[in-house]
Amino acid sequence: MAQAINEALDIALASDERVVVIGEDVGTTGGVFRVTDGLQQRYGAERVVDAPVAESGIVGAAFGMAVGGLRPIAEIQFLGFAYPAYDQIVSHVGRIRNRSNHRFTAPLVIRIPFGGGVGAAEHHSESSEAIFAHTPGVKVVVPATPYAAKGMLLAAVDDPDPVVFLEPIRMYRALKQEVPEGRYTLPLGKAEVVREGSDLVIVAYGAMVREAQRAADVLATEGISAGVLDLRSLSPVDEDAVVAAARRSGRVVVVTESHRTAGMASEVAAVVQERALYSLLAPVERVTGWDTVVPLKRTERFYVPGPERIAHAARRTMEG
Amino acid sequence: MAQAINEALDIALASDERVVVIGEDVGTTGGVFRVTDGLQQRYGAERVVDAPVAESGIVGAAFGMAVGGLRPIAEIQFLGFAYPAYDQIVSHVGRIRNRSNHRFTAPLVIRIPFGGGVGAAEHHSESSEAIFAHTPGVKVVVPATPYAAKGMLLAAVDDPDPVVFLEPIRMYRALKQEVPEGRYTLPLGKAEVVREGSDLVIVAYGAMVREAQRAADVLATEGISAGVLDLRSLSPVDEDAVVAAARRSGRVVVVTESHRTAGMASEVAAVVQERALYSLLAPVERVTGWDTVVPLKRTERFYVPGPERIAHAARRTMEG
Amino acid sequence: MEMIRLLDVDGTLMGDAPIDPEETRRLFVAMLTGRAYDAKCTAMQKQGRLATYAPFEGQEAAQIGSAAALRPDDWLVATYRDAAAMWFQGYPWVNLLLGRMGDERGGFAPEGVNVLPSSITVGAHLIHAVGLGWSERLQGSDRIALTLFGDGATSEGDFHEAMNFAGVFATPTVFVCQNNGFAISMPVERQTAAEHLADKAVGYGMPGTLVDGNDLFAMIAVVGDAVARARNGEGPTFIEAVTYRLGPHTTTDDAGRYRNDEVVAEWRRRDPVDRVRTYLRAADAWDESWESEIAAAAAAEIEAAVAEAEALEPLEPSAMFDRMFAQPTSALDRQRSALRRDGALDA
Amino acid sequence: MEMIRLLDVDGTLMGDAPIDPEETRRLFVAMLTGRAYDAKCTAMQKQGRLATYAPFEGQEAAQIGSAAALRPDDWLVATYRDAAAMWFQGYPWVNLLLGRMGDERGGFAPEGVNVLPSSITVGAHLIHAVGLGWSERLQGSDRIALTLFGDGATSEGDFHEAMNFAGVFATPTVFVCQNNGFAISMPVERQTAAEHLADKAVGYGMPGTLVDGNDLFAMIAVVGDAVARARNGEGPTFIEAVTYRLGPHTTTDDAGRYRNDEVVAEWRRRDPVDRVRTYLRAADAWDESWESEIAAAAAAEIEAAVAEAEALEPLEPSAMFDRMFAQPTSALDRQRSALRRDGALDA
Ligand SMILES: Cc1ncc(C[n+]2csc(CCOP(=O)(O)OP(=O)(O)O)c2C)c(N)n1
Ligand SMILES: Cc1ncc(C[n+]2csc(CCOP(=O)(O)OP(=O)(O)O)c2C)c(N)n1
Ligand SMILES: [Mg+2]
Ligand SMILES: [Mg+2]
Repeated sequence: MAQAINEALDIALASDERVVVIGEDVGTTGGVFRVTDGLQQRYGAERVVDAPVAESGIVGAAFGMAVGGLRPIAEIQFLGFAYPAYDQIVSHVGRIRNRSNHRFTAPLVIRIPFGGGVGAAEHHSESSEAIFAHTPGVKVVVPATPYAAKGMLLAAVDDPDPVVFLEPIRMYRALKQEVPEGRYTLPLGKAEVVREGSDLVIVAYGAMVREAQRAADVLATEGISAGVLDLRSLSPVDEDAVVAAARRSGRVVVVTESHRTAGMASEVAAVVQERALYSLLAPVERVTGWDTVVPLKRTERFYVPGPERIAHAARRTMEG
Repeated sequence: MAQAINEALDIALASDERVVVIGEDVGTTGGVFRVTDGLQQRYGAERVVDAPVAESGIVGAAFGMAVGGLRPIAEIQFLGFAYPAYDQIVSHVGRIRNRSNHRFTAPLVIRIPFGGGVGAAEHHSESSEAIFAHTPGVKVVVPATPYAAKGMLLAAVDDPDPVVFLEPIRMYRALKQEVPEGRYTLPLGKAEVVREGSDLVIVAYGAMVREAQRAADVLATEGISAGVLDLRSLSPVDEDAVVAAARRSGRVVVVTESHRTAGMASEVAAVVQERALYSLLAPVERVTGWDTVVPLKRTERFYVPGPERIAHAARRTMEG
Repeated sequence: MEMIRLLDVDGTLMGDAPIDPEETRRLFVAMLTGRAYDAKCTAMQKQGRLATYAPFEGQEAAQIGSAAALRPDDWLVATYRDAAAMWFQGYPWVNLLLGRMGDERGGFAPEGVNVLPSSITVGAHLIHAVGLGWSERLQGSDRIALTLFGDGATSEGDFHEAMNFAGVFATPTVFVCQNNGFAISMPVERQTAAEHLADKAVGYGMPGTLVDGNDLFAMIAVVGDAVARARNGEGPTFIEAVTYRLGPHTTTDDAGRYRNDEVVAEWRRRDPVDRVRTYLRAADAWDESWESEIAAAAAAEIEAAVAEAEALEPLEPSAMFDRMFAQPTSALDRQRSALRRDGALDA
Repeated sequence: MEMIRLLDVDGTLMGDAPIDPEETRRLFVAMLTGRAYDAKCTAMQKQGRLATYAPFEGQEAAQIGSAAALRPDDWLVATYRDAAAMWFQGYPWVNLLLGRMGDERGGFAPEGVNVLPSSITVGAHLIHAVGLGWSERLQGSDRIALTLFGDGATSEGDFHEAMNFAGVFATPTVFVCQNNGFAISMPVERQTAAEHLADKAVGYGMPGTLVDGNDLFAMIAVVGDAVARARNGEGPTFIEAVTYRLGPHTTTDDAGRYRNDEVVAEWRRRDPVDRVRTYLRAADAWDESWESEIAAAAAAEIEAAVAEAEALEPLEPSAMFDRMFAQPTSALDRQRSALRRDGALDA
């Protein structure tokens, strides 16, 4: 996926003079995940900008650039370090259009690697995307595959409004997938059915989509047909797709590694019961990270959902 | 309520040397809402500290004081200005116990006025409590009455862990209620049944409790018996109380002025369908603020839920 | 550090005037017009016709002096207290009034006016001016961005990050801090241990200037130099304009709780408008009748704006959903229907 | 601004030594022990026995010199790269190792050791040191708080707010910035337009000192003075210790991408440990056999800590719920049951 994102950034920089990349270590080193590798060499330090360690400054400056007519793509090194920039995002990035009644807009993209499963140090496994989904005025999307990453990032750059683009760290080097050459875009705000299933649907996004598919494989061996819906967009949630999937089977498992309380799983469960209550054969099962700090390497696997936990929840819905 | 909170602060300062109050304009002027009125005069500028305009600094310094053995009560002037302090809260205040495996703790209280309905300027009507409820390691509570405010604040000061104490701005001068003299505490983490009802239950908190009661009055005139449950605690949510209320009537309306997506209403709906699905006679109705910036004075009333919107949702559950 | 002053408190000129009498008269009119707006708003707020209002009386020279140094197409990024500067840079009175009335339509500045709606979050907007100036440079324009903020803003982390970025990337940004003595109730002496706010500039490798903010001429000279530096690609400048907020923090503030009247009276003697009047009179460029003329014109201008704002058709509630994105999201469309269905019931 | 140096690069003493040979030998041992730990961790990480590791080779004088100026009960608030300083102030090697192994039990410093677990968020911890020192003063103690951070941290807004609070409230805080040349790949020259990071102090009304961070004596003298000022209630001090990170940012970093070996080689010639050795040798307080002795002892000490850490019984997964609050909330108890029920399935 890192490669696909790099391609998207390359295409964006090449095709639009207004595109600027800014973040910590994005230039000389090509980013701590090498996602911006080679871009500064190709497009120069004026357009691929190494910024001081100041997240609020990075987002705030990118915001100003966007209002001024550029198309900045800001990178925050890890989601755990995005909090200092949260005020800029909630108070200004997501509001300038409203505040100026459309006179000024902030078409910027904020790229943020997120999520656990790699045994990283504290703050490096955050999955607090619900906070951004709860923030008015910004779209929040999460690719699960290289293909989606490239198409969604190019769509995000084209979008006339701010987009928070969350990149699952675990998937950067996972999934060697053929990605179409050149430019293509995928619609923002739409979920994707990645697997059909008649007994139940597993709703997931980001790195959890792969876990959901693994769970579906396990379930298949038991004769349980589980579909998988990749949300792709957390704000807005593609309610129609979620509700349609829920109605089809009447059983829903929603998976996220974010904390449980007021997380994305709660939103999906709320939507399903709101619009598909009478089709439900069992409660929507929330498989989530816990309301704890993400544990460090030695016990992290007890926090991040995996196939068995998902399958177990799925089996419960079958009993319902 | 402002008076009740002032009393609680007075009692806390008087009874415990370790209690310190710090915030913007909390001293000389007694706070923009006069909640800390007279305290600096009584306890001195060393214990009731006027801080520079720096929210991260206020919370970070209070955090250090708490780790150092004090019992700081930090005030953020408005919830809309708490975002610069969010990194300190999520990255340190809520984590030091986990990070140090209980060696260090941060028993501080962060008081924050919040909510709309008073036609305030931008940023002064925020209701983003879900973000704090989604934050591990901090308890989040909201009083709806002067009585609750005093007892819960004193409990928060006694609590060995950090508490975010949200004060509904609309209620500061509303409800002239007799409050017991002297010290008393109310348990944190417990919801309160404020009105019994056999047909449905309205779950609310903060200023919305009063709106829920008004809605219940309206419904009563139509022969609909609506109970009202005051959540009081957003983290943790008193699930047992919510589920019990849901089971009793099978109909639930949950009210919040926070944004809809991934907000507190979604959490309550998710819990209800999870644990009381088979008792539900209708979908849990979410009556919320919208996923927009809180509108300014001229159209704010179309954003903040009121009795009629709540009653209307309640009637829908009766049809279900 | 020495404070730059060109017009003495008693109005006598020290050194050369940076502008001629004609231009001085034009700016005098502007200051008077700003003051008329300020008085009107305070009055309207008392009548309940405006929400909370933040008066700028006493800061007219700092604001008009800053805006006067700009080119019409330069960016201005200012606060809730900077109506005079915003207006002088092209932001109409009616827009400013609508904002105060709680009507989002006020936020729409006319095309070509590069003034952001006033920023309420203390400190956060400085970096916006950095990004705006930066974007102009990358687009090959020589527009610059000037940001106005208060003494209180210098305590925020965002002040630091904005100053540092401006220094590191040498952006065409002019930072004008109106040190008006207070952040609500906090006197500036208790906001920092530094002798002057201007002392902070060296930590960012940029020039820091201390100027009498109640001296129109000094403001024009100092801000003018900073704007020229920025436009010539010589980078940012930090300016501490020492002034004083004669009124309360806002119409809901009781300044009596944290300052005594003698100090206020002393500052009234340093009034920025009186100072220019005295100068003009001495230069035979002022007389009673002219002032009453322009005062009447100013009053009429403000009244017209008020009438226009109050005559505007009601704001469509569902516009709140349209203001969020170029195209409302599916979530917002659903919520709009919900509002249609029952949201208006409480209205 | 002039850089304070007492031991020249070649080890010759300029001026008076702040400590006697015996104490110098003790600190030399400490620096060697730190270096042994550093080498061991880098090796273990390659073997997959540790998660990412952040080497501090080259910064031993800055870290030991800072910690040596503290009283055993003073507070130390440091970063992921400051293991040597933390250990010297009483934080056991085994705790530091456990943290790197991804085991939260490492965070529990022994009672009486006032060292916070290392802070990973750049810049955020400085204000904690301000609050800690402040709390000591309010409790009538003369303990002070010293915080270590890097050049990169000076770009964060939290640096600014911490420095400002320390200045305004004159807290007993010592700010020691280890300017090791880089914030990951960002050279310090591109992090600020100021000539020196120490230039930032004046903006906060506190003394700022520039010191050779590879000079143990200079560190002890300069930090010692700052600690004394803090303890005497004279307020905070900012110290820029100029040093160099000889290793990569972390074990996953490829420093070759952003710096060339000549510069690194040049800095190796300014090695802080060699400098003290040369000095001791000249003072007849060093010989080959003694160094091999202490080197062996250091190695043994580290090996023992590694053995202890690796021998620790497995970490109970459900402890994650217990670590959040004094008493787990109802939500955490429910989640613990869910983990019991099926959470372990993927383990
Ligand atoms: C981030 C933030 N914190 C707190 C506030 C509340 N507040 C509004 S104005 C103000 C004081 C600002 O003082 P200063 O910067 O000197 O500007 P002035 O009001 O004097 O023009 C404060 C604390 C705010 N608007 N934003
Ligand atoms: C708030 C925050 N932003 C970004 C990071 C990622 N990061 C880790 S270390 C580092 C560089 C810090 O440089 P410096 O302060 O000089 O310390 P050094 O690593 O050189 O010791 C960065 C950007 C972080 N840990 N925290
Ligand atoms: Mg001010
Ligand atoms: Mg460094």
